[in-house]
Amino acid sequence: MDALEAFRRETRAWLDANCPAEMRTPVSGDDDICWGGRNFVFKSEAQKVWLARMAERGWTVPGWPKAYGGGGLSHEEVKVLKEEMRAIGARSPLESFGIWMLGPALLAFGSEEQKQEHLPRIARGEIRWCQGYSEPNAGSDLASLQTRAEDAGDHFVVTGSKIWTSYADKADMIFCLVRTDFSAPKHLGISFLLFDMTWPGVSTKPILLISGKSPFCETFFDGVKVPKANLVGTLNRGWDIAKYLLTHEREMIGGGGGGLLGGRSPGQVAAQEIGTDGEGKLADAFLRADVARAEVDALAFAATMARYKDEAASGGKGVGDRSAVLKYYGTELNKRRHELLMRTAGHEGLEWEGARSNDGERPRGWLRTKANSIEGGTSEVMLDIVAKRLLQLPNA
Amino acid sequence: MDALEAFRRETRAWLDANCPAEMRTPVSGDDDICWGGRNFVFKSEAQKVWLARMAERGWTVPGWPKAYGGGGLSHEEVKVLKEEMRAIGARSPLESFGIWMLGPALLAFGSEEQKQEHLPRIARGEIRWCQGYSEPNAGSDLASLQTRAEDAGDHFVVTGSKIWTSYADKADMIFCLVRTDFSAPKHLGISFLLFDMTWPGVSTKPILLISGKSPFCETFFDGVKVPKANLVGTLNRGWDIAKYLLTHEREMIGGGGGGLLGGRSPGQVAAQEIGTDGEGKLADAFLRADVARAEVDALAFAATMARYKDEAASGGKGVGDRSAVLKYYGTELNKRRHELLMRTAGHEGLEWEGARSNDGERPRGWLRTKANSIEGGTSEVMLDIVAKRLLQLPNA
Amino acid sequence: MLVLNDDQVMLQDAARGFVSEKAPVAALRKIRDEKIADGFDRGLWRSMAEMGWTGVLVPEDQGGLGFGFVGAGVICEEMGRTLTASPFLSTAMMAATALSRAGSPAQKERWLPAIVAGEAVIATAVDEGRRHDPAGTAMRAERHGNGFRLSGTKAYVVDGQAADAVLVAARTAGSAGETGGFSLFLVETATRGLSAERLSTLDSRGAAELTFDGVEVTADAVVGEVDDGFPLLEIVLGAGRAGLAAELSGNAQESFDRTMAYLRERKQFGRTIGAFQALQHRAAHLFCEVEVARSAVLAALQALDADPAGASLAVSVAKSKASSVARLAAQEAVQMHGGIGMTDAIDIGLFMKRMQVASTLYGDADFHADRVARARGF
Amino acid sequence: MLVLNDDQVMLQDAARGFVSEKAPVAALRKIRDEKIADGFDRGLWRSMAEMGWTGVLVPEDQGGLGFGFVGAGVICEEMGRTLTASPFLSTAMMAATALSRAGSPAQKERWLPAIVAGEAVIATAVDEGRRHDPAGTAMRAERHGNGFRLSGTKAYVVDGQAADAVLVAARTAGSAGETGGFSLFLVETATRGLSAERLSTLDSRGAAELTFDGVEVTADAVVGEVDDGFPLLEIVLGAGRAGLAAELSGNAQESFDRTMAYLRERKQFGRTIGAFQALQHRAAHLFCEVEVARSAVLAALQALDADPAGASLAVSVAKSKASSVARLAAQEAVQMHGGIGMTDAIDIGLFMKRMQVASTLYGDADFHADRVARARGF
Repeated sequence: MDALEAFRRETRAWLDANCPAEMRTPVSGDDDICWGGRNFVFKSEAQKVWLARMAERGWTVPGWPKAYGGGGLSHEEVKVLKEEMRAIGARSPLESFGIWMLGPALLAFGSEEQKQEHLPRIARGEIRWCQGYSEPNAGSDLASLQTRAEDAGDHFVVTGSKIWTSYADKADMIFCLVRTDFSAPKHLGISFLLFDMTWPGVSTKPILLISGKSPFCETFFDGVKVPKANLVGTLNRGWDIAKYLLTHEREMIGGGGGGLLGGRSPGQVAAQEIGTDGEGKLADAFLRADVARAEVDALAFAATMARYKDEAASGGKGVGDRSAVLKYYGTELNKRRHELLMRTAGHEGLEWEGARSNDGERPRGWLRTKANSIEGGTSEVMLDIVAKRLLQLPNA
Repeated sequence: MDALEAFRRETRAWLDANCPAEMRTPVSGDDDICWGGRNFVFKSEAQKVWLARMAERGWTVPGWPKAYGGGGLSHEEVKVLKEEMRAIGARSPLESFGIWMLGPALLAFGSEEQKQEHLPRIARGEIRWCQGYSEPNAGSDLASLQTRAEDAGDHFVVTGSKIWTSYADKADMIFCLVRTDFSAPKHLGISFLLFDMTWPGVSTKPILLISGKSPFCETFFDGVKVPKANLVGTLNRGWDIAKYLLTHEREMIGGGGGGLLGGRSPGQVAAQEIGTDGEGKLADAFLRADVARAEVDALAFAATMARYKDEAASGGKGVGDRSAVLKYYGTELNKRRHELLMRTAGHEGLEWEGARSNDGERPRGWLRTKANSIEGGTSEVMLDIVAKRLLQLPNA
Repeated sequence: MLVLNDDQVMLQDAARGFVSEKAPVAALRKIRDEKIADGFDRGLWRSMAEMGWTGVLVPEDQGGLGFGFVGAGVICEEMGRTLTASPFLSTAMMAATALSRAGSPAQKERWLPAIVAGEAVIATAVDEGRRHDPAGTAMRAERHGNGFRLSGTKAYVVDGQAADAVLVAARTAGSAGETGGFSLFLVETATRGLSAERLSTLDSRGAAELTFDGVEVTADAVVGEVDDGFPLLEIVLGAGRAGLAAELSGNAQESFDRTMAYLRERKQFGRTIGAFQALQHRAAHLFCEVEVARSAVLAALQALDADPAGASLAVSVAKSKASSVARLAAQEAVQMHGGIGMTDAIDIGLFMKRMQVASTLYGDADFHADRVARARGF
Repeated sequence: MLVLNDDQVMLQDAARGFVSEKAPVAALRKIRDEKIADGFDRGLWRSMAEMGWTGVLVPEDQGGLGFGFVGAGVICEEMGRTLTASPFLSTAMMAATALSRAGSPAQKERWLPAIVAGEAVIATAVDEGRRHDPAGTAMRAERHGNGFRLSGTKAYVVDGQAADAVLVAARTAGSAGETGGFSLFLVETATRGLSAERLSTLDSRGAAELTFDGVEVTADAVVGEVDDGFPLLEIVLGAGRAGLAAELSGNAQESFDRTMAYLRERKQFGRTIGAFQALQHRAAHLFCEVEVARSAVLAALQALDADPAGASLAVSVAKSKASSVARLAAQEAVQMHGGIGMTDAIDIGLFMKRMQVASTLYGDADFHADRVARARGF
């Protein structure tokens, strides 16, 4: 038996002994997710126990070094852990922007002190982070951001506003791009700061979307004092961290396509909701043509995600700029999927509130997907990246 | 009875008495068309008689002034004539680039001498014209043409080459854009010349297309001497004439959509070739969804051609830049129509030669339509025109 | 001539002026945010009556303006531009068409003046499931004494939540799937056994699910022919489809225009985003589509004026094309606006929501493409 | 792992080198212009045999290389890039699959060494009409003494004009539309009553219409099970479909690459046309599609290697996707090349012509989308 197989057995046994039964049931909504943080109210004792047990082994962040609260597992071991968790339907013990975004950034760019201070607390779910990137007037042109951090000796004074800060109203701390040099070319005057959402001058306001309530907020900074020790990386070189995280985010959005393509396909939903004819074919022939083509594309795209991942694994490089392919294609497919679900729903997809429509779950889901091709880099920006970097087409 | 009704009766009677029976049968191919010209060989006595009779009344070019060999008819009278010809299935007595293109250009820009010299000969089918616009290295950027006409006192010396000159190998004369000033901005150094294809230094070579033989030629000028009297309009202002004709041509291509959309729709062809089910629906459900949508678009587009024409007629202005809408949409629809016809044909659409496929009529037709969105201004140029001129979007 | 005549142009100008002053998009937000149960503003509806709009399809000899379908469509298009909520489609178009063509003298006398005066709202109830499927009507109207007894449920009845009466399609013969055996009844909503459940909808206008629990009506409630009501129903639906197509055309034009304004103004990467050629070409393509949809709508409205029973091909072309073009316009509008387009703070999302409702009602793009195919022989 | 292994990468390199040297697009022009009746160059085919390609799907114990479907697909993809004409698909993929899996010892002995040696060409004859429709096979094989008598016509048989033998699907029971009652026969083309009409085709490779006029064969001609040949036919067609999908992927990649090269070089309006953002975005979209088709093809080839009878979903995804992507690539290639792309002087049109043939054969994009839908339950 090789070492990996031994690890698998051990993991299986541990999970079986330690994952509470309640944590093996499917998540039914945002409410069931454990986000952690100072003010987090556990939904159940099981949720709390599960987080504690997993955090103790470092398995909330299994691939991070043990020194920073991680599990110190290899790529293969992480895969095994995920497979074994999936096998028993175990919930993720902890989700957070700290795990997805800030952690990788600190591991790559943070000082030893910063790693020591923040990573273990992320791993244990003690601090909930949010991300301060976008600004109302910057949009796709993120590097044109205007939030300023003035040098005031041992600290910066931060003034400005951010938009699309998910869960800013629930977060404990923010990692934030700010302008520290207004005279430099726009990419060269940006820095990456960490600060506390409870500090004086920080306020937030939720954003109402066309699909209804959202975790997004506007976040305002009015002369927030941030110690210089909270600067990550080099002054004015925050854009390097931003780029690193954008690529990382694209890979997650496009490549974590489980979320995008998960569950039943539109054709399967339509067959169940509309019914099939004597031959088992979806009873609406026009819709069937479109869901069939969407199915082809979804399966071919799933193969592409797998191929890129396998190529990256076997080549020893990340997906790199090809993450733009995944982000573009995956989000456009998901929008199409929801258009097909709306066609399937017909009149029933027009209901917005009320129990029988689960408060308009389908139309709200449809509207929400319209943001998929905007957030995390618009489809237009992805196509620019493909054209310029992958295809080497010339600049205008 | 109003004057128009009187004209209709008179026309009907004249056509009935003068249109030979053979000229009331459908044209079966390019061979049946009367193109006129010095070397034209009439296919039958009836064809010759029909041209002579129509030309005598000026009805080969019914809307042109009588002084130049036209019929001097009003817009409404021309419409009546066409309706009455269509009613008895009368063939067009004469087709030519002289009628479509050069005539309108001379009427708008020519000198009195030029009109007297050329228009009656076009009207009588005595001279066959071809058009010398495109060049191998100019493409969509027509104004960058390089064929040069050097000033040599009383004449120009023309050197260069043209491409896509339809029927250049059969034409008697050419109307041609040439560069007469290399130092001016590219649109301001172009002139419009007329010359004879038999003059020394002119040669032609047919172009083989992906669809097979074509009327297109490459045409070469090697020091052709052209008298200055053959300059139309002002020296170096030939671009104005070119633009006028390009708009005119776009309206014809897009708006003369009879040719593009004529005959049976792809859905009707498919129903006949593939068959229908018990409910009368095309037996291939996927194809049916696509031909149905194409039918909607074709009928909606036909309404658009009619609306633009009616708006132009009632507003007293031409279709103008909106001809780009017609050209773009009509040609893209026609390409789609042929894609659908190929899907309908299946294996039978793969045959290239032989009697039963009529020498690959369907695949050759399909391939030929790929040029629709290139010739007469590419779809990309049309979209640029719509964006810049109709939508007033800013320049980069 | 596929152009508006002088009277129609005047009507268009008047309608545009009226809706932009009295019923801008803010008026719809008010209906939504104040949860006005009718789904429209009754005061606005009375003002529309004063403009004569309620009588646009009522013949002059019956107290209306007799402006015809082109006139009605011009109004719908302008209302589409500002997302004006009103019972114009249900009452002034569909019910007025049914009653003025096939109503008994008593029905006309009772209802047409009330429609013209803006005092009556009449809904049309056809569909019973998630898809538009008139021939699939299963609801029964059993003969009962001299009259009928109606039992069944009607889904998503436009203005059903606010109606004084309902024109309802039911089977006096035949079974679901057949076009024979239809009869139309005009039933006051206060009739015993008829109940309405108000639906909260995507477009904030509401709708109702109507339940007929042994509703008894006399023979006087029949509109048109017993057992042979399908052709009349088709004409009534034709009016509704054409009205929706015109509204969708207006919806598409307006969201397109707002997007072009945004493209000319918004700056990114150091230039106006409207200068990016990739967006220019998509905008130009969309403009062509919007133009083509407009033509199809005008052709359908003229065809209805020429012969309502013979206009079904033109109406289906218009409803299909306008539905798909309005969808493309809404998608491009949100995408080109970027993040701000996703927020409730600007109006673009409201155009998308109403587009979804209007494109679904009385047959979506594919339902009508299927009809076009049938009409064209394949 | 959805990646090529080291052996497969080596094979790909070798194949690319071979076709670019021995069978560039000019070789296809030669076949066309010199009207070579076989539709391929027999010398080239012998060279392929020397490379071992003819035995790529023949097990090692039967004298082949046993490289499997991924190996075969890698070769198809490279041949797709240069439009290499050869009987690789018909003979080395389809016939070799049929015979190595289901051939009798005598059939294997007779044909497999000949296939591996490049000495035999074997076509597969299934379709009888304009559409690919294996279940629709009507051709009869009547029992006749100890053998069978075959009568009927097969349309568009790939390499039928050059074949030594034909694997033909016929009905020993059942009727058109049923999947039961199929038997496959291997018939030498010299057999009395079998005639071939050579078809001149869009891709210059030719094909044949085969007429079986009471062709008598012995029971030894049966490949696999009598009356239950459909599952074997599906596997053979799966090999053909996957091979065509791989070829179409190569076709799309090459016409894409050539178009990108043109975009980087051609100047219009004072700049390289590849700098126009509208073209950049279309190119980028197309690149994504080409990437997605490549993945689907590799997944299908791996699925065939894992279990040929269970690969039909993956194969249909690949054939559908590769067919539609190659079409888009050809359309964009011609359009982006402009006028020159329409001329026979450059090769782009040849890619479009072959795309049409390869996308049509053994089921077009929609035929396979329909199969995907069925496999997924709708």
